[in-house]
Amino acid sequence: MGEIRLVEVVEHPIDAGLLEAAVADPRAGAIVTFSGNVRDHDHGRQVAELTYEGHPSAEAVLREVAKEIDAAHEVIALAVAHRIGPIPIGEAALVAAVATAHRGEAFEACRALVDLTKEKLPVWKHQRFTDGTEEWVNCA
Amino acid sequence: MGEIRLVEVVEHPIDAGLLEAAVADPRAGAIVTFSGNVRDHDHGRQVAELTYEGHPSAEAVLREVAKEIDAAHEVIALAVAHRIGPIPIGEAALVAAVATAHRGEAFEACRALVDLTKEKLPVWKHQRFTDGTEEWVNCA
Amino acid sequence: MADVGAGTVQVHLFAAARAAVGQPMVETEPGTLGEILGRLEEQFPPFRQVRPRCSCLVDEVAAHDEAMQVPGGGRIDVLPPFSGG
Amino acid sequence: MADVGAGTVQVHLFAAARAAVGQPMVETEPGTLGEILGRLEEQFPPFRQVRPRCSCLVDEVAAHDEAMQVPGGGRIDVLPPFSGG
Repeated sequence: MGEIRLVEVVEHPIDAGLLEAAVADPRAGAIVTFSGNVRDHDHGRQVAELTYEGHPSAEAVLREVAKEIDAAHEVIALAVAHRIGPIPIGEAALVAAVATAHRGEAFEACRALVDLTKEKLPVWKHQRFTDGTEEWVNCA
Repeated sequence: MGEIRLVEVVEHPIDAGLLEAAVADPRAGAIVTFSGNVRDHDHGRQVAELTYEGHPSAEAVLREVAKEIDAAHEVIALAVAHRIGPIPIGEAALVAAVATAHRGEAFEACRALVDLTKEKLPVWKHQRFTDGTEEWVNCA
Repeated sequence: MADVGAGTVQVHLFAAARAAVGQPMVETEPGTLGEILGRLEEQFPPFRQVRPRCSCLVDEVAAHDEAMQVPGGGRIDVLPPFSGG
Repeated sequence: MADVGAGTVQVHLFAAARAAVGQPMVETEPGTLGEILGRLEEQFPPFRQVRPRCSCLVDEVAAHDEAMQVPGGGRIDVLPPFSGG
């Protein structure tokens, strides 16, 4: 079993370097970090403003997600954080970092961590576009 | 075509945050960063000291590798750096960062960039172990 | 915050569900989960579009059966499809 | 640095090849790539273990044919298998 070093749902900017530092380990040959950032466009529309809303259980769910990935992969250490509230264009909504002995495992475990977080985490993305329209993503 | 923002072979520590910042882009929804770090063990032996030697063409080859990955993937921006000389345990030998619109492409392009770099880059890893033995990796 | 009587059920609404109902919480009479959500659809017609896509928690546990009874003092969370990351 | 005559070939050795030969560069007479590497094997026996795993550049271009002539003033780079990352 690896170590789950940091699991957070926060309302402030996520420092990817902090998560990378959290998973650093002398046994680790590979660290893969994913940063999911707010884009300036979505399906051809210009995004003016983006906000994530989170359910009160979000951080507990994120911890379960982290445990599930740790159990399924050869992880040395992992860290994952999701931001809620308004997020400016270009800043990160989700950052995940995974340290493993070899690189293949790091890419696979990090991708699985991101995919499972997106599937299970009770958070919702609201976009307001420059053309005045708005949407709750996945619930249009 | 994406932008190749940073390609370097250096003799000092690599700052992964610098590569991540280099590929940041308002169009990017995903940034995947790989850090290949010096481990304290290899095939059961404790590593005491690790040094990379590079051929004078290394940086030019790394640039060709970056171009090939950019041409083969939907990349917005990429950056890649390899360190040579002695590297302390836990520090990075290779860092690659790739920004794309969506996450699948970022994981795939970053992994391809790392794999191709390992295949093509004329650099050599020398390990000295705590038991007094030493080796040129891949050339034992 | 509304005063929570022991006899009522709190329905907490999130994201698109909250937007459709126009408020984050509605207090209503006990009943089955299906009855309670049906009452919300009558009272807040925009909720009709959102409800079929939502999952529910009853007292913090995922509820898959709309025939489930929700007694007074119970809590329902209405969760639209997630869109994290 | 040795004085480079126009009539000699410089063989630059890296990593395990350099370690086997004991020096980073050897100057030798022109000949085919195969002849020159064979001469190094005779002169530096530990190079025999490493040579079969090495690739070569002749004047900075990958050389796949050991019958290739390397004239005076030419440069050979002997590259063991890479182990970057």
